Order: sequence, then structure tokens, then C-alpha cells
Amino acid sequence: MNQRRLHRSATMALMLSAAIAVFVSAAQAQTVLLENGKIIPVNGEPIEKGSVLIKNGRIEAVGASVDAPFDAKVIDCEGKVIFPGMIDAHTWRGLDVPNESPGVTPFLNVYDAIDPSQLFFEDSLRDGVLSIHVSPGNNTIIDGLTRVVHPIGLTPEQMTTAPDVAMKLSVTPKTGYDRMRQMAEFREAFRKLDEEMAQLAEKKYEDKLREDEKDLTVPPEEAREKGKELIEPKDIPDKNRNLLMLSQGKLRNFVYCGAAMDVPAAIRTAKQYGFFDQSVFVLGSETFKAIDALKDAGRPVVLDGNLVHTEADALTGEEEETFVPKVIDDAGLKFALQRQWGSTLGERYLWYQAARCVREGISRDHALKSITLWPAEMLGLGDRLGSLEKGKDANVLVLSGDPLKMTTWVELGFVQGEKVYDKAEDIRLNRLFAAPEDELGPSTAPVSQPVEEGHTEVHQGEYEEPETDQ
Amino acid sequence: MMRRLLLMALCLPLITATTLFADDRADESGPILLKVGKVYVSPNEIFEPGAIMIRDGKIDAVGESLPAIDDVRVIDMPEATITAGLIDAAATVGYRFGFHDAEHRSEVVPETRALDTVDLHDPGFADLAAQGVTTVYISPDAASVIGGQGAIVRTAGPRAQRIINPASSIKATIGREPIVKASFNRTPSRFSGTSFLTRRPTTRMGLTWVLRKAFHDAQMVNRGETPGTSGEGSPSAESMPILVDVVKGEKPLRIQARAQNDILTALRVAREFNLTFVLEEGTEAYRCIDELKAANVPVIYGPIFDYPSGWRAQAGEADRFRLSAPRELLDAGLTVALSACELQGEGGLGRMGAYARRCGLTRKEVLAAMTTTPAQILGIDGQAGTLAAGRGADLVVWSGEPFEATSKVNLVFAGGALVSGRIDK
Amino acid sequence: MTGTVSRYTQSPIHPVDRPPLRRWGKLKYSCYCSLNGRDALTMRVICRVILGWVLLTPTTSVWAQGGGITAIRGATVLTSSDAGTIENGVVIMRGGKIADVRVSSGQAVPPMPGLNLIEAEGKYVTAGLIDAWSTLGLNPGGPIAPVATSRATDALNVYDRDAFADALRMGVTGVCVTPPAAGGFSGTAAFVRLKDLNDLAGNVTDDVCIVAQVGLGTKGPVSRLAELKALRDLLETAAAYRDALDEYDEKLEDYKKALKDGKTVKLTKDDDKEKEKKAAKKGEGRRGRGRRGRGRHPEHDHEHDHHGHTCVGIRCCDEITEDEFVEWLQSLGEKKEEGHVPGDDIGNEHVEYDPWADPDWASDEPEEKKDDAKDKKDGDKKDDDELKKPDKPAYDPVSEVLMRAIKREIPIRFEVHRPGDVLHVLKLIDTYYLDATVVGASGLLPVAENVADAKVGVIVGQVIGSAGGNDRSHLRDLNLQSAAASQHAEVSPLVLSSGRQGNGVGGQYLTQNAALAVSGGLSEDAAIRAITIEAARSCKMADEIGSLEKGKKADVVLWSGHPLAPDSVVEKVFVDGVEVYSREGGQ
Amino acid sequence: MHKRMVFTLALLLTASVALAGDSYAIKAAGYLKPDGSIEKDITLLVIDGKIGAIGQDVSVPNGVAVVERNDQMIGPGLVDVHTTLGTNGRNFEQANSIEAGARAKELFDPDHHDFKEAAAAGITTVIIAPASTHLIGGRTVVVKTGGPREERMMGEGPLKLSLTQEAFNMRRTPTSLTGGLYNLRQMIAAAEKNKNDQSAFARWARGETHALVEVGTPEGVSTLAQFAEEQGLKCVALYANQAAERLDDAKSLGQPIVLGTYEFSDPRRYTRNPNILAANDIPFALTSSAPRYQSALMRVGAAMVMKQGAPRSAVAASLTTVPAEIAGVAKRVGSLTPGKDADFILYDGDPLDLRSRMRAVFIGGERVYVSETLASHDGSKEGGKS
Repeated sequence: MNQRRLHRSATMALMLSAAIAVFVSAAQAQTVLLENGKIIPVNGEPIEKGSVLIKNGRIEAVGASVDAPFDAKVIDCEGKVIFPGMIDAHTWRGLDVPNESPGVTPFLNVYDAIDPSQLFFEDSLRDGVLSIHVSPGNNTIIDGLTRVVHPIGLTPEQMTTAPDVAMKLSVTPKTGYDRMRQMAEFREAFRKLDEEMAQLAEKKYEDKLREDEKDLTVPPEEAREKGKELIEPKDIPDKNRNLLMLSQGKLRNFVYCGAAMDVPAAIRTAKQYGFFDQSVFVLGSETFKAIDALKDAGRPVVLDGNLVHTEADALTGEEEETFVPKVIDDAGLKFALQRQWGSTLGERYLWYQAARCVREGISRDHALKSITLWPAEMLGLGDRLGSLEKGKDANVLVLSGDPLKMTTWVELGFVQGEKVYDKAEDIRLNRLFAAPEDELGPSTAPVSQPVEEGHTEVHQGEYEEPETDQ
Repeated sequence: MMRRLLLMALCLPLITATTLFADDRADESGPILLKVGKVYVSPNEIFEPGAIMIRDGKIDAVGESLPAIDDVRVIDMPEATITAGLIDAAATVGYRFGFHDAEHRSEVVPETRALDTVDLHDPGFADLAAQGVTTVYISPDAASVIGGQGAIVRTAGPRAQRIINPASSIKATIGREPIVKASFNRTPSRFSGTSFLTRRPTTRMGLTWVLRKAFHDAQMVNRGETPGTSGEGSPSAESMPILVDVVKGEKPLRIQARAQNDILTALRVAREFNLTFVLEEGTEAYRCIDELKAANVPVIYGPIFDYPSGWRAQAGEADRFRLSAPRELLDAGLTVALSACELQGEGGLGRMGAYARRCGLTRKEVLAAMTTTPAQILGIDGQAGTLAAGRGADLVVWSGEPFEATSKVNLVFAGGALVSGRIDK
Repeated sequence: MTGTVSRYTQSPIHPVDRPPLRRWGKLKYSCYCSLNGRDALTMRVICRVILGWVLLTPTTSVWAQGGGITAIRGATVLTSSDAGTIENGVVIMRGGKIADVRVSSGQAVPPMPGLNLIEAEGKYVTAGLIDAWSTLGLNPGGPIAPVATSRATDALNVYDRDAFADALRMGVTGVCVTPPAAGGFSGTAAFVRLKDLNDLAGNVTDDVCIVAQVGLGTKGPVSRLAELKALRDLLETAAAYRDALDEYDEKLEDYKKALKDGKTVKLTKDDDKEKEKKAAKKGEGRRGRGRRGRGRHPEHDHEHDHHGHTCVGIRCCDEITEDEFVEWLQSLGEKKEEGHVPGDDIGNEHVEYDPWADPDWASDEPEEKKDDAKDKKDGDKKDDDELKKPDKPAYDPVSEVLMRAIKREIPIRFEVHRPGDVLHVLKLIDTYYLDATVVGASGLLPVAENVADAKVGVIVGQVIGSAGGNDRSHLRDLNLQSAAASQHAEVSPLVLSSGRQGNGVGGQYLTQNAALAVSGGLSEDAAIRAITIEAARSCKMADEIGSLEKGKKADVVLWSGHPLAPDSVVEKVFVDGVEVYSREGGQ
Repeated sequence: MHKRMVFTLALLLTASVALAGDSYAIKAAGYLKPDGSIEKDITLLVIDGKIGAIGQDVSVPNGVAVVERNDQMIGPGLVDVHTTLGTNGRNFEQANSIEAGARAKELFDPDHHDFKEAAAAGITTVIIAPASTHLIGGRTVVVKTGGPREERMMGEGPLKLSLTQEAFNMRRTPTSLTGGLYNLRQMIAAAEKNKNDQSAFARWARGETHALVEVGTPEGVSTLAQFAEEQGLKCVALYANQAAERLDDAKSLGQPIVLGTYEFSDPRRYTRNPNILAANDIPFALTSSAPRYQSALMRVGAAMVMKQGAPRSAVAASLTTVPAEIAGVAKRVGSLTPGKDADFILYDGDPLDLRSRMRAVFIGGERVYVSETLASHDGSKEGGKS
């Protein structure tokens, strides 16, 4: 089975490399001047006609007129819009299997599961999502470290924008667990950490005495206290390192709350175990009911791709719809939007999600920030990504029109100064718009694979609604 | 009779009581003047700015500006745009039992009615109405070779006024669905023979045979001959009157087909029995444009997608979809309506329109494909599809231009009544 | 909420008779009525004090907290206390507490500010009803697999306000939410006071009691034999654990004293190595033990065996190398079957229980225990000549919980139905000297006397169930009979509750449940007590709530008629003296 | 001890009533009138198994024994419109979905213990219906739950149909609701043509009688209303527990709605329905669905419904007059009216109050059940049987 899978991946990689080759060959770190375009920098007022200078992988200048060096490659963006690369604040897509089966695995790293050959990355690029926060799924208790990648590159290294960005946790029960068990596991994980660290401290102290050939003269508590200072980073077992950092508030963390009742639990847990100040809450659609608690917490949130919560009234059976981002926005919280993968079209685009927010009365400014600057800040990359500012990574899009317009396509994409996408050279898109006589060869559908019994494949249902929250 | 009258008399004060209880939308029953930025009377007739007067459930007047008479409630929405209520000519909505919604006693069941198994209060209708779809043809389940009769209904309003045609065209399906879906496909044994437990067509050959046999027999009956009953898959006696109507051209026929070969099969069978039909879905219609044009077959195209899902993906019938297909069909001069099929709510017809624009259609073309064209295909162009004065007021008030990602359906009127959205006082 | 729109599926909208529950925080000033002379005097004094206080701190919250006085006068007061029923009584609430309950003389009282006087002639007043065994608002959100370390609080959906409001409008002010049944110990229950439906979490008391089931297990051991044994084993382990902890505490004290006295512990490198060796040996032993799968826990064993789930292995290691991790990943499948201990299966659906797989498991003295004993002896020997640091028993989460029951810190409830099981449970209660209650008890009838003799309380669920054509038809009416029987046998306390309804609802029909019990032979007084004070007692809350007595929290319900009558309705509900529901507001 | 003596005494007295033969009178604290109110201090005169007279000023003829029950109240026997009592669950035919000719009167065992249980719960008249697994299940039968065996059968009741998903499967035709309604239309058209056809189906098809149609979900109510309107049929919607969510449709049926079975664990979404139906003057009946659920749940359901605010009159009617009307036996049972069968219950309090225990149940003037004191489980049951 493994071999078959390998073979398949190889075919896939081959197919894709054809597409990627185009991008890679065009990608050379050079000085580029995007001129005469409408600039939407996100962090400030739009510039109706201006230029963006990209140099050494960073944005060198943004303004109505920019002095460009003589060797800059000039791209005329007349009638086009220059926009920062969009950011997907949280997804398990792009991974092989998104969750390890044991619930508490803080020592894992998403790096090992990133599959660069997935169509997901190609689509993200086409849709203008240039930074993707790849995280373990929601079906966990304490899962591993996450990573921010850009959707271009043949290996996870090449794709990495920032490694080990955050830890993924979930207070919503994982498969086979109920809420009580989930929380019991949480308590147990941190209790064990404390105990093991205390034991380590005691051992360190005793070891030191042993080395100095001294006798032990203090009771255990004191020994532990004294031993604490003796612990060096190398002493901490791998399995505990991340959890320790988390409990010391040194690690950013994304906590999944699937239902409203999970929000207070998440806040309580985060505060109790000391990682609240670094928390970002990943919310299910029903959680807007806990808006008071969320507002008090004041932490940024990542919203469910299904922006509308529909619920039948328990008493009358009438269905009620709530547009969740509006509730969150009204509470003054910073939020990031996720893409929704179940739909045929639409919610799969981040810009479309933002457009829905505008439609429901959220300001355009906030809507645009929710797919660029805010997620960047949540990821601790606010100084590198999310807006068109001098010194930031040159993750820049050239769009055919306003980002929230239905008829707008991504025309060019730059990641860290390299041109990685050009619509004119997008093989799949060209095929989807080909005249009938052009198309006699392969179908336009993604390569469909034979279904293997009982073997869950992420590729298989890649564009299907996941059965459970992963 | 007396008793019923008495009961009605008893109910009368009650009805008044309930109308008192009903919320603020009760106020909208009076005449209303909507003043907006733009009115699409029909895709090619635009007032900018525009105004529409609704009185007694009908469009009283429409123009650039209308005088506000005393008793009229004026609603001023300078940013908004008004179009006619959208029409989906091939919706799948309101089915109650899913799997059991198609009658499986035979492959040919045109005598059944889709409306019988549809719940008109299903939230799906509210979803459609909320997104501006006011009229739908409820397409029968595709699990039969010749399925039932679809219904044309309004998506909102009192039940009595909602049913426009309870038994509209019958629907035949060419493709994997009648071959596989809901089928036991047991090999007929020596003892049990062929029954509804052993669905006969297991290939497209068998399917086409059943389809041809049905029309062949109907044609014989129409000529006054008695068809032989020995042939496998003979249509039942119950289905015959309807099939004869189809052959006579009195009952409209539509055929659901996605792949190129299936569409060509549909054209071939139609030619053989001299039938006219409407093509539903037509994912690969762009590959047989000339043939469709020659037969003058209207296409209800949709949904548009860039990754096939659900049954379409399973059956492998949508692998060769094209985003440019609607553009190509229109360019070829075919009659094209757009449909969202089973998609409702946010992802339904309205957004399908937005995507059609992304795929190269103009706003007017999209509007035509969702109002006037489907009305014409369904034969209700006398009542729906445009905002001409004197018609029932089925209209949509958009927050901006229709079919934009940032535009929202603000108000929907069906039969002159506000059925979705709220008017701020 | 701004983003909310409603979609109507049917044209005429019926007004919803739902309590708008954000009414507290306001006090009415309109009632300038009269009280009798004595009442008036009390009132006047109280009012002045409060008025002065309020004037000093004039915030609305003070008023809401109970700055004012509410008096309900003229009603029949069912006190659920020794005072019994008081005709034409007066209930005075102040500062969230009940200030007084007694007979009213009906005389005039001059008007005074801050007084909310409710004339309730012909009406009834009771303490807030308490649903002592309920699943109201419970949303475990997964396959139910509670273990002893589970807490009902974690599964309490505080945003299920509709369900709680439904109970509140039926006069229920307190609910004991128990973890769902899965056989064996299934964690601790929580008590929720329906004080503020917008802040239910702020009114939860955790760990009210431990819950266990007998004869209902759908997972783990299915035979009663094994089930009861598993319960006993866990209690035994907990008892041993408690002893070990006590012993350790003692030793630690001695050790500290010795250190203080100047003694020291000699640290040698050999010692270190030896320890490592021992640890390695221990590892082997564990694996071996896993295969033998014996229930009782050696003191130094690792805790997560108790959960018996997939974590076995990895977190036992102090260090984890890459190789080990790979090995572990590969062996995940096998471990599930292998690392299995009978007593640990309770509530664990991942592990299939097969008593035949291992004939050794029933043996009382596990080999390892013997090994440990030997080890210990060696250790003890050493102690004689030099000071040694005492070893702390390994943390055992399950025993940590059960130990509390053994120490009688919190009560324990056994849900048990068949008469035979009841007797077994009574024995268990007696053996471990538990503060226990029998719950469910549909088969109580033949053993009611035994229960009464054992001085064990009984909580009965719904006294009538569907008990239709399913396999539980033999239970028909049994609850009803049990309720009556328990009264006959003078079981005390007898509590009536909504029971394990399982779908997040409960408490709505407590009074109807009690009324049915009355038709079965329970006295009205006992029935009312069974849903108020006795229910509170079973949750260890009787000191604060459950009856109308001076000094208790003012959880008061005003009824239009007798609470057990079918057409009487709840007119007002007060929790901590604050009006949280009013019928006029609700309709 | 004192209690027990009183009880035994009461039993003896009750026993004497039964022995008194054809006619007797009971003086009671009150009785439940059809409108749900209670008339106090009344006398009930039973003559030959029928109610001779009832009220405050009833003159008892000479020679008729008078029993004093001044601490008890009398309520009419309850009528349950949908049960499968005495069928041992074998109440359906697998082969066909349309069984218009099937008759429930051939279905049940009159000596089945189910009937005793129903009588003990105060249910004196029941409809026994074919199962809900058929589009047309067949004709129901109305029987008494006690009394002389030969007199129990009261006649045949309305036709029973089902439009629920249960009624359709892939093993027989029609396999779907749409196919089922097609068949019904054809059959109705045929029945309308043939006016001589006096079968239950034909009479219903012509709109002459009503039928029980199981709908279950709110959608079912709409489907039924739409179809009944189209074909001009009289249909009693069965198990339409959320009928209030389709109020227009429920109203347009113009027939009572049957609700059931209520349990304490039911959410308010169900139990508030009767309340709304009553407010809109739509009569409703409660059913126990015995033996699937306990017969005793009928009274419990009534109490629950009342607790949710339904008026007493509608609740009283839902247990008695409305179901009697549906069963077509309103002339004989359903209320304590002179001339009707002497089916009544002695309660020790208000018949609608759950606290009141049923002391004895009478059918056709004959006592069929007498309560045992539950507290006397220690063996003093001697009075229980007479």
C-alpha cells in the first residue's frame, strides 16, 4: 500500500512540477518596480496611482512616485490593483493526515506532514493566498507545532516563511472523547509536566551535590526549588520542551473551541496553565454566543469558514441565522477569516469571505485586514507580512481589479520578491477557459485516484467537506 | 357543508387575531413605493434612478420616478438596485425523504408528481427566497429513466398562491444516476423474474433502450395501435397517458444529461421520436454546440463549479467541465438559463450569477439567464421574469448592483408580499 | 444581536411564551402596601438600616444584590422544614437570605421605600425546587465515556439557556447535573443554581458527589460479577493509595525532622546507577504486567494505566528517543489490546474486555505486588542504618478522586436498579464506610427495608417511564412502587428527581413527578420535601437551600395554587432574593 | 392500621356495588363535566349498564342501592384513539403497502392482558389500529377494555393510513410518497365513480367519513393538508406533535389533531403544541400508543399539557369527548351523560390531578379494576381482588 501511495505521489509531483516549473523558472530575486497601479496597502489609505519597489525580497518603497534603480524590472500595472498577499490564518490542509491519534503530542511538528505536492497549495497561489498557517487539525487535545508557509517550493524548507509559530490545542473533544475526558486529559498533561519538571529539578540538585561530593541536607521541596536554576535547556526532555514553553507563556498557541460552551473552558484552561497571553482562539460558528466571554478575554480569534451560524429555535423550530463576523467585529475583537472548503465555489476564496463581511455591514477596512494584517499579527509576523510597507516581505499581488470584486483575478504573485505566479502561464486556468477544439487531451478535473478501502486519504476528499472537524 | 361553514365562521375572528399578532411585516400589505438607484425592468430595460409602485400584490407602475400618493408608503434606498425575482428552472428543493423521493416501482414513472413529496415549508425554500429566488421548477429525482412531473412553485407566500403548475414537464435522465442510484441491481433469478427489485438498466445501452421503448410504445398508442407487452422494460399502463401527451407534444419534456455522449443520446432519441426537449445541467454542452443548435434545444446550464463534487464527481460525468462553458453556449446563440440545481442559500443561484460574471458573462446576460430565459423555458413568461406593470410583484432589492460579492439581497417580494428581509421604520 | 436575522417558515407567528430572563437588577418601588404591626416593625427597622446603607453606596448592583426587602404575604407556605405548612404566612427576604417565615396577622403597614410586598392570598409558596439527579444542560459532545476523573462541569453547556429557562419557569432553582452513565465510576457531579441564566458558570458548585453505576454498563465488564469486582478493586486501590500517602506523609515528616537534626543523605554515584537499573526493570515489569492485566495498582505504577487508552507507553518514558518514538508509533495498534487492565475499562470504549483471555486477573495477590513488597523490605532495611529520602507514591488520578469518597469528604452515589444489586451495593457502602446514596432504585420494593436499615438515602428518577415495548418493560411502575415503598420503609432521605433523561432536558416536570408519587401513596408533605429539602440534603446543600428557614438563601417560588396541582403555575421565582422569573414577564 | 381498616371497608362497599346487579346509585363528591369543570356533591344513577342520571338533584328510585363515596370524584372513562392492544405487535402485513380491505377487528386477542393494563389506567375505550408501516393500513376497530366479552366490540372505526417514511420501503410498491399519493389519487377517482361502493375506503374517498392519517413530522401535516384539500378528504392527523408549527395547515384540515405520547423528558417544543392548538380552537386528542408506551401516560400527558398552559376544558376533552368523536362512538362514550354507557372512574380527587389515585374503573356499569394500595406491598393485598 505504501508503495502504491508513493507511486501516486510521484505521479502527482510530476504533474505539478510541470506547473511549478513555470513559476520557479520565472522566479529570480530581482529588483522589480510595479508602477502605475492602484495600491491598497491595507495599513493606510489607498494610493490611486502609485508604485511599489521590490528589492532583495523586501518591499523597498511604496508611494505615488518611487525612485527606482536603473536596473529595476518595471511592470506596468495600469488599471490594476496592488495588494499584499493574503494570509490563511489557520488550516490543516496541505498536510498529510492532520492529527496524530493520541491526543497529547506536544512534541510533534507539522513540518513532517507538509505535502508540497498537494493541489491545495497550487490553488492557494492562484487565489492570492501567499502565506498559509499550516496547523494540526482540531481533532486533538494538545497537538504539535505549526508553521507558516508560502504555497511555492518543492520541499517544506523551501516553502517555510516562519517555522514553529505556535502550538495547536483543542478544548472541543476529539473523536472518541467526551468533554469531561478531554478536560481530564488537559489537567493530567499539565500536572504531569509539573511533576516531571519538579523531579528533574530535584535530580539536578542531587546530581550537583553528587558531583561536589556533598550530602543532601534539605527536604525535597527545597531541593526542587534549588534545582530549578540548575536546569539547562538540554536537560529538558524533548517531549516536554514545547509544553514547558507553552506553560511558561513563551509559545504562541491556537486553541480550538468548537462550541460556545468551550470558550469559557478554553479561557479558563489558558489562564490556569499560563498560556493565555499568547492565545488565539479558533472558533466554531456557534461560539458567537459566548461573545461576552470572548470580549472580556480580548484575544484575537480565527473564525470558522462557515461565517453564518444557522440554528433552529429549540422552542419554535424557526431557523435563525447569525452572521458571526459581525458579532465579533461589533465586540471590537480582531479576527481572521478562514476559507471554507465544502462549497463548490465561493467561500474557498479568502477575498470572497472578506466581501461577505462587507456585504453584512463590516467596514471594508476591517474586512481587508481580516485576511491580511490581522492574521499576520496573530501569527507574530506583523512586522513581516500583511501589508504593503517598507521593510516587509515582498509578498505582493497584482490584481486585475478591486480585491473584493467578483470579476477580479490574481494576475501576478510575488513571494519574498520572487514572481511565483502569472495568470497567463497558469496551465489549469488556461485549460478551464480553453476553446472546445483546444481540448482533446486530459480532463480538467484533478487527478482522480482509485479509492482504497478503509484508507483515509486527504487527497481524496480534498475538495469535499471533511466529515468531521479535523 | 354546514359544519365547514360554521368552522370557517369560527375561524374568521381567529384569523384576524393572528394577523394582529403577526409582526411588522403585516404593514407591508399596503401600497408601497420603492425608490432606488436602479431598476432592471428586464435585462435590457433599465431605469436609473428607478421607482416601483406595488399595490394589491401587483406592480402598479414602474418608471424613473413616480409620484408618491398619500396612502403610499415610500421606501427610499438610493444605493439599491431592483431586479425581477430570480427563477431557477431546475431546482432540487424541499424533498422530504431523500432516498425515498423517487418512485422505484418502475424505471418509467411519469405519472408521479414531485410536488407530492415536497414540503412547501421546507427551510430550503426560505433559503432560496432569502437569496432572491422567487420561482422554481422543482426537478424530479434523477433516479428514474423517466421520472415524475416537476412542479413550478413560488418559493414563498401563502400555500394556495404558491403553486403555479403542480404538474409541469416530465424529466428523463440519461447518465449514471438511473443506472446506479437507489438501485438494488440484483441479477434476476429464475424464480423472481424481473421486478422493481432488479432494476433493469445497468448500462447506458439498457437505459437508452428503456427510454426508446417508452416513447416507442407511446407512439404506437398514439397511433391507435397496441404495443406488445413482452419486451423487457415496457412502460406501465399508468404511465402511458402521460407518455402519449409527451409524444403528442402536449406535455413538455426535459432531459438531464451531463456528458457529451449522453447529450448526443438525448438528441438522437428526440430526433427518432420527433420530440422537443430542454436540456438540464449540460455540463459538456459546450462540446456539442452545433448539434444542440441544429435541434434548437434550450439549455438549463448549471451549476458552475471548478471542482466537481457529490454525485457529479462520483459518476465521473463532470470531469470535463469548463468555466467558459456558459460564455461559449451564449456565443453560439443558444437559449441558456442558469440553474443552481441542489445549491441553496448563500451558495445558490445568486452566487452562481456572480460566478457566471467571473467566467465572462455580462451582468445583463446573467440577469437574462436567471429571469426572462427560464421564464420562457418554463412557459411562465407571461407572469414572471420581468417587472412590467400589471404583473405579480416578484422582485428583489439588492443592496448594490446584483451579482456582486459585496452586494446582498436586502428585500424580496413575492406576490407583492415581503417574504424576506426587513424594512426599517 | 446585530447580525441576527430570522427566517420564517410558517406565516402566522405565535407569540412565544418564553421568560425574558434579564429582569433582575431592578426593584419595584410601586408597592406601598401594608403589613401587620409586628411585620411592620421588623420591616421598618430593616428598611432603615438598609436605606442608610444604600444611600451610602448608591449603586444599582447593591439593590440587585439584595438591598431591598421582598415580602410575600398571605400565601400557604410549604416550608419543607420542621415548621411544616404555614397557612396565611409571610416570607420575608432580605439581602439574598430569608429573613423570616411565619404566620402573618394581616394588619396594615405604612409604606416604606425599598419594600416589595407581594400579596399572595390563596397562593402557595415553596422553597426553590431542586432536581437532584439530572442531565439538564449536559452536552458531553462525543461518545459518552466518562471515567472517574471526569467532571460534569466540563460538559455543562452554560449557553443552553433555553433548557435552563424551561426548568426555571417550572420552579426549579437548583440542579445537580450528573455525568452520563457508562458503568462503573463516571466522575463527579456538579450543582448549578439557576441564579443568572447569563452567568450559569458563576453559580456552579463542582464535585458535589461521585457517581457510579451498577448493572448499566454498556462498556467494559458486562457481567455483574466483574462489574462489582471492578468497583470494589478501585475502591480498594484508593484505600491503599490513601494509606500509602499517609505513610509517606509520616515518613516525610520524620525525614524532615532528621534533616533538621543535622542528619544528611549520602549521595553516591552507584546509587544513581542502581536507580536507573531499577527503573529499567520497572519498565519491563510494567510491560509484563500489562499482559497479565491485573487490576490492583502497585504503588509505584504509573497513573495513566488507569485510563487504559492509547497513551499507554509514551508518557511513561522519561526520555524519548527517535527510535523509541517510531517503535511506539508502530506498536500503537498492538498496545491497545495488550496494555489492558480489567478495572480500568470502565467507561473506556476503546478496549474490549475479555475475562477469559487472562485467567490470572482474578488472583488477589499479583506477582508484582510481591516484588514490590520485597523491594520495600530492602528499602526498609537500609533505613535502619542511614537516612533515606522517602519515595512518594506515584500519583493516581482515579484514586485521588475515590480517596475523597473513602475519606467521606464527598458523598458517593450508586445508580442501581435490581434488588440484588442494591444489596451488593449496600455491602460495598458498608465495607468502605461511604457516605452514599442509592440512585434510580427502580427495583427497590423488595429490599426497601434493607436500604432503610442501612440508613442510605434513595433518589428516585421519573416515577413513570415509557417502559413500553422495549426490554425494560419489567420496570413498569416500579419507580412508582419504589417511591411508595421507600416511604413505607421510612427510607430517609427520599428524593424525587428527573433522572437520567439523557437529552439535555430535565427538571421541567418535577412537580408532576411528585404528584404521581402521591397517587402512588407518598404523602404530599413527603413529596414536596423530596423535591426540596431532601434533594438539597442529597447534594450536601441542605445548610443553604432547600427549605424556607430563617438564614437560608432566599430561593423562593410563588405558585398560583398547590405546587402539585396540574393547573397551578409558577408566578414568581426568586433566587438569592432576586426575582429571576415572573409569569407576567414571561407571557 | 387505621388506614388499612378504612381501605378494607371501602373495598367491601365497592364490592357490594358490583353485586347489586343492574342498577345502583353512587353519591360522590363531584364529577368531571365535559367542559372540564367539576360539579360538586352529585349522584350518579346507573341503570342496566347505562347512565340513568347524574347531577345534584337526582332522585334515586326505590330499591336501588345507594353507595356513599363522598370523598371521591367521578370521571368518564378515557378514550384512546390509537393503540395496538392485544395484537402482540403482529399488526401488519408485510407484503403490500395498500391494505384497504384489512380489518383490525380480526387482529386482536380480546383476552390479552394488555386490556387489563389499559383498564387499570382508566382507559375504557380504545381504537385498535393496524401498524403505521402501510400507506393504507386498513380499518380500525373500537373496543372496550373490559366488561362482558361479547359486548366489548363497539364497532369498526375509521380507516388508518400513514404518510410517514415508515410506510415506504424498497421491498414493495409504492416505494415512495410520490408513488403512494399517485396510487391514492387513482383509487379515490375510482371510488368516486362507483357510488355503490360502501367500503370504508370508498366512503372516505368520497368525503363521507374521516380517516386517521399518521403524519409524524410537521412536513407530514402540510402534505396531508395539501392532499386533503385537493381531494376534499376528511383526515385526522395522527401524531402531529408539532402541528402548531404548521398552524395554517392544521387548521385547514378541519379535523381534530391527535397528539402523543408525552413523557416527562419531552422538550417544550412538543408539549407547547396543544396550548397553541387550543388557542386557535383546533381540538386535539391525546393518545398513549399503548402497549408501546404505558397506558398510564395518557393522564400524565394531560397533566403535562395543562402544566404548559393548555386550558382545562381542552385537556379534559382531549381524553374523552374528542377521541370518542374520532372513534365515532361519541353517542355511547366520552362523557357522563344520561343514556351513555356507564364507563366511569372513581378517583380520590380531581380526575385531572395526577395526585388523585384511581380507586376503581367501571365499564358498562361493571367494575373492571380496583386499586391496590401500593403501600400495602407487605402482603395485605387481600382486598385487591373481589
